[in-house]
Amino acid sequence: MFGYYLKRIFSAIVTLFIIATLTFFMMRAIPGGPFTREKALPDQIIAQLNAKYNLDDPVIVQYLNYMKGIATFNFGPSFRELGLTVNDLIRQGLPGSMKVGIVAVLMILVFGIPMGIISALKQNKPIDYTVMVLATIGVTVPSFVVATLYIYLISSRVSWIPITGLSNPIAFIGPAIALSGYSLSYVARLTRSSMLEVLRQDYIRTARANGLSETRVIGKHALKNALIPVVTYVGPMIAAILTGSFVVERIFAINGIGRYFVESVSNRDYTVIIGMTVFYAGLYIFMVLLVDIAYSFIDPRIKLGKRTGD
Amino acid sequence: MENRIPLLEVKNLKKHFITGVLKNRKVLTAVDGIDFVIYKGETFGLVGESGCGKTTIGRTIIRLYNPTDGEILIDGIDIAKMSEKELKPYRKKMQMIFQDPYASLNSRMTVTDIIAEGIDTHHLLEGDAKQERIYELLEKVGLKREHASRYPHEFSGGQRQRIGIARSLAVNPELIICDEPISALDVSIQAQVVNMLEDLQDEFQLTYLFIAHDLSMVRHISDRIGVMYLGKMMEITTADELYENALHPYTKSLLSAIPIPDPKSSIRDRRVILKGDVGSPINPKPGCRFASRCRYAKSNCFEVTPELREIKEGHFASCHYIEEINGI
Amino acid sequence: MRNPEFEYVDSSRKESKEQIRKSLTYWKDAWRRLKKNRLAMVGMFGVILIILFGVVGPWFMPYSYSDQNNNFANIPPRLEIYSIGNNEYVYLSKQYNLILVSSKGELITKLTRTNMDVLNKIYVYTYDGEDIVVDYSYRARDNDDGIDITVSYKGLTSEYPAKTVSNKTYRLGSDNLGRDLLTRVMYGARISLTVAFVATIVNLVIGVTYGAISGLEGGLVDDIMMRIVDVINSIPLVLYVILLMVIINNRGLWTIIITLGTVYWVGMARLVRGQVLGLKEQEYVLAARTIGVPKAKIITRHLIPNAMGPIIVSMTMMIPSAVFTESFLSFIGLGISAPQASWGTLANDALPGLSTYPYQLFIPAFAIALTMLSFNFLGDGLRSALDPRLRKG
Amino acid sequence: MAKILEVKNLRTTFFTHLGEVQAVRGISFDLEEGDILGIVGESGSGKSVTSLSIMGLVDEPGRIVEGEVLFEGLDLTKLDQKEMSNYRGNEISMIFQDPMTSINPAFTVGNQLREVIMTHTGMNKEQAHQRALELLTMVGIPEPETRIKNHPYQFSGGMRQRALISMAIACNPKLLIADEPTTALDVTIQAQILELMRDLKTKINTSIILITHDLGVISEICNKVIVMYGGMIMEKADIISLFDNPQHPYTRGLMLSVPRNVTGKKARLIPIEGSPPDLMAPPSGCPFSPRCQHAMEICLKKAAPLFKISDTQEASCWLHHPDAPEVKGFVKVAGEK
Amino acid sequence: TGDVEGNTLRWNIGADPLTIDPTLNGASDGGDVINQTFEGLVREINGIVYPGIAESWETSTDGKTVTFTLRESNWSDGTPLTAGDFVYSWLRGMDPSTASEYSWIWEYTNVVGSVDLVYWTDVCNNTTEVCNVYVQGALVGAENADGKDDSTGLTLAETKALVGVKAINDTTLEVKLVNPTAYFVSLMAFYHFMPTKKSAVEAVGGEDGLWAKNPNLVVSNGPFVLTRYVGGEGLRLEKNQEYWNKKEVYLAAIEGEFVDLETTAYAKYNAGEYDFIPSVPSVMIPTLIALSDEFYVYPLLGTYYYSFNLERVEWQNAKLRKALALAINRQAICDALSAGQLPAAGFVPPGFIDNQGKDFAAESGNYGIDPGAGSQAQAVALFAEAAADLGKTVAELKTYLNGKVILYNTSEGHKMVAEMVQENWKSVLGVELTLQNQEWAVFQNTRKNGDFDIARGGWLTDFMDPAGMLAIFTTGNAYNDPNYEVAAYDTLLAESQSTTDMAVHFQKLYAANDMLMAAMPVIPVYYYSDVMMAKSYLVNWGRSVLGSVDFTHAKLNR
Ligand SMILES: Nc1ncnc2c1ncn2[C@@H]1O[C@H](COP(=O)(O)OP(=O)(O)OP(=O)(O)O)[C@@H](O)[C@H]1O
Ligand SMILES: Nc1ncnc2c1ncn2[C@@H]1O[C@H](COP(=O)(O)OP(=O)(O)OP(=O)(O)O)[C@@H](O)[C@H]1O
Ligand SMILES: [Mg+2]
Ligand SMILES: [Mg+2]
Repeated sequence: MFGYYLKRIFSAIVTLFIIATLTFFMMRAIPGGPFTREKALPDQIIAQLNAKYNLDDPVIVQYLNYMKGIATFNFGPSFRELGLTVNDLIRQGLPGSMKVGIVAVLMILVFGIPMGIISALKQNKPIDYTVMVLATIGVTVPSFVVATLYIYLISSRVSWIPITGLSNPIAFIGPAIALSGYSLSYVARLTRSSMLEVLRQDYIRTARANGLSETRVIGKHALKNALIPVVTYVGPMIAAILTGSFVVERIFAINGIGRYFVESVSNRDYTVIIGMTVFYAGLYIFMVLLVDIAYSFIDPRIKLGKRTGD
Repeated sequence: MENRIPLLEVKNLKKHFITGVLKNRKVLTAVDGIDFVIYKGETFGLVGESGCGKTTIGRTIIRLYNPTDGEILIDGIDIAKMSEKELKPYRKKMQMIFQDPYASLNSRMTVTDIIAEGIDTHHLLEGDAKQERIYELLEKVGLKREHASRYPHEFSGGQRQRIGIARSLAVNPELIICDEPISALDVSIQAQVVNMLEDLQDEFQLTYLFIAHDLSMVRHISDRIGVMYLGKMMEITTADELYENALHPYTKSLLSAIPIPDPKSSIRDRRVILKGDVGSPINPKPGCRFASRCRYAKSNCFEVTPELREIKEGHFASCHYIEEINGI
Repeated sequence: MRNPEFEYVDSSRKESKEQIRKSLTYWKDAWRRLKKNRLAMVGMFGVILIILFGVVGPWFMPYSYSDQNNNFANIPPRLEIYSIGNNEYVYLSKQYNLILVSSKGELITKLTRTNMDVLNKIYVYTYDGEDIVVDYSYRARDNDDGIDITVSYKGLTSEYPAKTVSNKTYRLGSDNLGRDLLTRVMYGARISLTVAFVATIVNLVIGVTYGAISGLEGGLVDDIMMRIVDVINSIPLVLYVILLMVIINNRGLWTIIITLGTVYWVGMARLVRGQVLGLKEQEYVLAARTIGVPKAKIITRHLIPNAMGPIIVSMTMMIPSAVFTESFLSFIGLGISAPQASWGTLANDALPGLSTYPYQLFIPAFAIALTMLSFNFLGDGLRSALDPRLRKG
Repeated sequence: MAKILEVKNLRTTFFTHLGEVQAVRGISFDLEEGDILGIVGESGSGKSVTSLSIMGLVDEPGRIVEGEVLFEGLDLTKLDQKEMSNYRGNEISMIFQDPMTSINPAFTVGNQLREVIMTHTGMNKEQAHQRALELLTMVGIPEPETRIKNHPYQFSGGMRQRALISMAIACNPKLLIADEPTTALDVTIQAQILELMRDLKTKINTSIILITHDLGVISEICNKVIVMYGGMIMEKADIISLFDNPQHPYTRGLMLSVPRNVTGKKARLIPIEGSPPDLMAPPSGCPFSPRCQHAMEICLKKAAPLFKISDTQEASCWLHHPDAPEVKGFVKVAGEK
Repeated sequence: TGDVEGNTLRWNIGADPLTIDPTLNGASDGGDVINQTFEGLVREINGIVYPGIAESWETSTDGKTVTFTLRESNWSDGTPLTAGDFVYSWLRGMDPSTASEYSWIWEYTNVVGSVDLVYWTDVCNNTTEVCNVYVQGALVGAENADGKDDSTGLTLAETKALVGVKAINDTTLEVKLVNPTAYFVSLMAFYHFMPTKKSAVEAVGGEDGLWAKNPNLVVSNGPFVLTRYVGGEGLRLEKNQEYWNKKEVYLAAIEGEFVDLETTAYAKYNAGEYDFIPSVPSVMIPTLIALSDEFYVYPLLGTYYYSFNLERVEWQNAKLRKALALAINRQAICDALSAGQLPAAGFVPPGFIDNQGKDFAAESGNYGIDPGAGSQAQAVALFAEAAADLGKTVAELKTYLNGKVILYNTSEGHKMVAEMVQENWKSVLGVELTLQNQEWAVFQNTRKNGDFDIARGGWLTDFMDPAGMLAIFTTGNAYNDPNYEVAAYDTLLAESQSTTDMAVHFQKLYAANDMLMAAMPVIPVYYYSDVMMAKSYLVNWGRSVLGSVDFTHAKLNR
């Protein structure tokens, strides 16, 4: 078992290494640098800044130094945020993204899965159609529309919900809705079809033949099995949601890494973008591993290392 | 007997599957050193309990799996290690009929397309000639021309199995590996298919490797039968000899477990019901594979793997104490 | 006499039960099945309608997508008009422009504002040499009469709108530069549908092939191919897009095609790989292999057709995201250039004005949703039509 | 002997979007206490639907459209799902064909077994655990203490079927319906399971309905047999009469199509030509008529009633009608039942 | 603290400033905060320069020496603030190793030696190019790295010593200038020139300006002092009890937040969560103008314009450039933008006062540019003339220009202006140009490399002299995107700088402005404006004409 994890970790490191390398060189290949300003700086000033951050070394030297840093989890200083390192920024932005992300993930699970289940149980009934139409809209309407609409409604109708800030639990509603809309709909659809599939299985009939109540049949026997495809989707989704969304964080003024992710590209903040990318990719790979572990709990037949699907 | 020409010789065939990774890695010895010969024109039956490696043998011979070790001689040429390219001419010589008439036909292709696949791949015929050949094959397997443009799901299980047979006949094979071709069919349909297989054999001088677990059907169709247990061959002999005169204790208990469709039969009372289950092929211990369930087993059986020996002419068995048990 | 009921019947009568069906190719057959699916036909009708809307629609419009009339900026599709007597009406826009409107709802002209008395909340415009006084002070205080503004002209004062008419000049309203929204949405359809189409093709061609090869080959090849997918998936799109923008240094739809073509298929590749992993053990695939069918053919004839169901489902789900990805690319500077607009950019542009000019957002958003629904219905229908097992009759 | 189950004119139809599938078309039979009734018939002949109808487990879009299922005189078709679940797994239980798929892979065997016991007996977890161990021992699972903690995938097919049987008999049911319990198993395991069922009958005096398409299995343990075809009963008989003297061409065909294993030159098999009926558009008369060698005009028009051949045998074939032509071995009886 | 709570201003700052160290800062959001926490020699509010830390100042007759007399004042830690503190922080700003983004502004101060220090380099001779040349990874210019500047041959320390800033005593600060500089004193209100305290700047953990964000380290001298800073979220300022003029500071505290999206901030303002926001969504502006008495529009000293790429043949005809400039309906653009922008009739915006107290822009006149559509006829005529000059028919000139690209950087507003300009040219002149947008940094690069036909530009000045606007079009200036390189123009500007006579100074600038507008290397479109909202109970807040908000004397009359 341990060996298996070793292999996975090794492959993850190689992948991360490639990602970091590619990001590094892509970053250098695009025009502009970290000191591009609204009011362009004189060349001499840029030269001074470059010297300060060792950006005047040959690219390959910078690359090697940078990789050395990464190996020790030191992603270097931000070229933009004076005095802060990439690690500082992640530390600064992660809590905000995570807090909202966790609420969003919970919403997806707490609403998406039951919606899918109800829809499957009432297949072809009005409630099923309602849920499916909602889910279709949910995947169509992008988060920036949801977020903007929400802010508009809240600010004009509901005064007791704060528009931004995460001090009050109720303030999480907006960002969480905007962040979860798409995935919630997707999970509802996924749960529905997977549930329909499971309900056809022989062991469900066995459970009924054994006289178990319908609640038990659905809630215990069907659900656990129906969750497998859901878990497959949810794993990487969590990585994406926890690392935040630029749009949602900007609209709700959340201090999160989703913004850094995008802003660091426009700012050409080389180290930050690489750090963020590697951080996200690492989280993603970790979540995929978690999914595999979750599988072996949900369905013990599936052994680690023999994953079907991805 | 003497002038029979071997078509297929399997020598010390091994197929191991590797499951898990690194520390979790296990070797599953699905087929563990098997030898047998199939002669031109005969039907060789292969029986044994679920998981004993019958399908694996079939698929390894036809090179869906790469053998771990051993030789597969077709007309004396070893194909065990050939590349897919070198193998291509041999693909025509060997064909396979699968167990599940539902899973073995691509539901998105018409019968014509399914049968034509082999003809196309080997560029045997084109155009009208091809279509004619397809009609001919359909009629050979007892279907009608009209069926050619239909989809598999429009057929009953028996008919689908016929389509599968027509597909394999399309490339004029010499050897057909039938992996439980009738187990999924209704009793009343099984007979239709078996009769047809027999007719086709006569007409085209086909050789069959017939895998099954329905022992009475195997006896009916086979000339010789091999009995397998956990990746090992336990006994090989002619069909009648096996049923009349089984030597190996495993074969005996297998035969005695067959339910008899005769309520007045007295065999039932003499039946020896085998206890326990087939063991696991993962990391097998040395010794006779059957020892743990064998009522004659002695300590030796758990230590030394018995060889497949010719006990009588054309009758092979692998048991240390075969003579003792059978009083030979 | 023997009872005729008890005569044996000859075998021909017993068998003739099997119905003979005309031979159809797979595609004709699928089409036949598709036609029978009502919802799918609704979807298809919707798709055709939207395509016509984009292709033919602009011919019937008096405007082009770039025609501006800055005087008539931000006029909604429905107008509350106030009478100024003499069967003449005015409309006060949200920008406090006073527009002369015919009784049927045609926009005639923007009246010049001559005085802004912000303190008393009175704006004065001029028409025909006389002042029109708009008193909007009611907006700043509570009043029980429900008066919003009053409009006085030549001694006549209207306190309530004479009627609500629909905008005859711009059926769906105008945007911030006074361009006809309907025309822009029609032109937008061309771009967005092309993008949806391209995304679909890219997914089909690259994603499906990539996933199928990865799944079928398995082992190390699969491992490497999937790691590549992980890498593509992790590299930020913005970074990549900027790089591409610099490399291509040209614009237009085909840059979007290239962008989508290089990154937009990874999800599909994953999905197809998963499907293929299961399908490749199916006996019909094994059968094809024993025949010696080459891998490419196994993929095209066996694996892909049988994975079509999930492929279609996820493809329809990808359409809206492709449409919005396009708007993102255009925003960054890759793809179509202003004043052309796609649905995505129209929606994007309308967003800041959501509270004031909601129609500007809802119209493109509605078009996207409608397309999505149509494709969904059509996709569901296609999925079952492409599967002969589910055939009726 | 008391009748534990009476099925009267049961008719179950599936209303699919492609059309009505008349899976069971008006069948009636009784089951007496202590009997082992075999139901044979081809795939799709309605065996499973019959048993599911008895259990009240016919799924959407299927429905019992007519008939009664009297269990100890009580009509089960009138009960709602909740009331029915008090019977299921308790008084009546059922085991299914495929042990590989019929047991939930996600929970341990013990968990599932305890769940059934606790649902019906009100035992606490500890007691249920003890009972579960008892049951596993009873069905012959070695080392039940460790096995009870296993997940189904760790069980072989035979063991899973035993586990399923142990669930089914957990509450000493009066009626056990076994739907092809051994079809998926090897012969050696099949023999073990059949032995186990025979044991059960003597130990807990359960009445059993055993569904199969293997005449061999029927003859092993049943004392009465129903032969089904196309959703109808073709023949009802006690086991000896049926095998000695089958009175329906289908039963005969079935018996002939299995190989008779004689040494020496092999005779060709004698199949029943044709294929089973399409239940979406069943033949108007006798369902077997399109494949029947002896099909008569009336067979194509009208399904035959059950002709009572003897006290222990009834057959639904017009050949038993006095007007029918003579066929060797078929007994003519006057009148309809 | 209820009192403090009620007397706390809630302010949306906008984006999270990269730094609030006055010396390092280069952005307006940081400047806004610094304006509350620090104070320079002078403070400028609403265009009036008030004495700040300097009680008074004196300019020598040759205009080349300015002597400031500082008042007795303290740092927020209670220690006295001296002239030496100014010398320290200014030298720090100039020191290339500090790498301050705004150090280039010293070039405009004309302080003796400042340019040598700011651009001190021992790597290569050419100061306008980074010329570290590597061969196979090795630095070739290594022998140049001798610790001496490549143009002056002085070491860094020597260069520093030559800078003309001196603390005569604790309260006297003397500055030597190369040329008399009219705006020098007013420039001292700018954040870059505010003092910092050496011990705070060099405190452990305060590197890279972090000290200014750290309430435990920060030492400042303005009306407020930082007591909390949460990156990405907000900050808290409290009244500085050591501020010299604390009796005129009325707010107890300021709660600042970093919400950079206008719509969100506006929603919060409406919900009563803010008392002051620095911008509003532009769609709301007509409504706000009509209905709100909390809405403010101010002109900014800056101009939005399009540059012609004069290196390209097609733009070398001045008449053609002028034709294009006259064809634009600027009023319509300003209406569409609706944020109080004003149609630009010249490159220099209103707001600069000349030696006679007249507005420079108004005196310059409109160069034939009508704010609305009035000059379009003239444009058509000029276009025809240009065609004739170029030996083309009008139709040929049109096809010649069709498809030329208007380049702008990605943003809603830029897009809108470009669309309208494009439409104007199409409908008035029949020329159909193509629009192209680029991501910000890419755009900067493209424009700098001269890889465009017509590109948008904008310039906001940092000091109150028209030279700050006009100088960017001198030869070699980093912001001279059109590459307008005319020796006579350069001379005019140089002469305007080197005179002590204000009349001459302005005369030269007027001439330069006329010259520029005649050549029309850029098309001025509009003058920038600044909008903001402040609750009506917030009074006495001020604003620098350069854009920074000032809460020094603000009061909450709730
Ligand atoms: N692709 C594979 N990977 C790993 N193990 C396999 C694979 N195929 C077969 N096995 C294992 O090899 C053993 C032999 O399997 P095989 O299918 O040959 O048995 P069989 O005799 O055909 O059984 P059955 O009667 O059930 O068809 C089994 O334990 C099986 O689990
Ligand atoms: N859920 C369902 N929907 C539609 N038709 C069904 C459904 N379940 C069963 N049927 C149909 O009812 C008929 C009787 O099926 P049943 O399962 O009872 O057959 P069986 O005799 O048990 O066959 P087998 O031996 O294959 O188990 C079949 O034609 C089947 O297709
Ligand atoms: Mg097998
Ligand atoms: Mg069944």
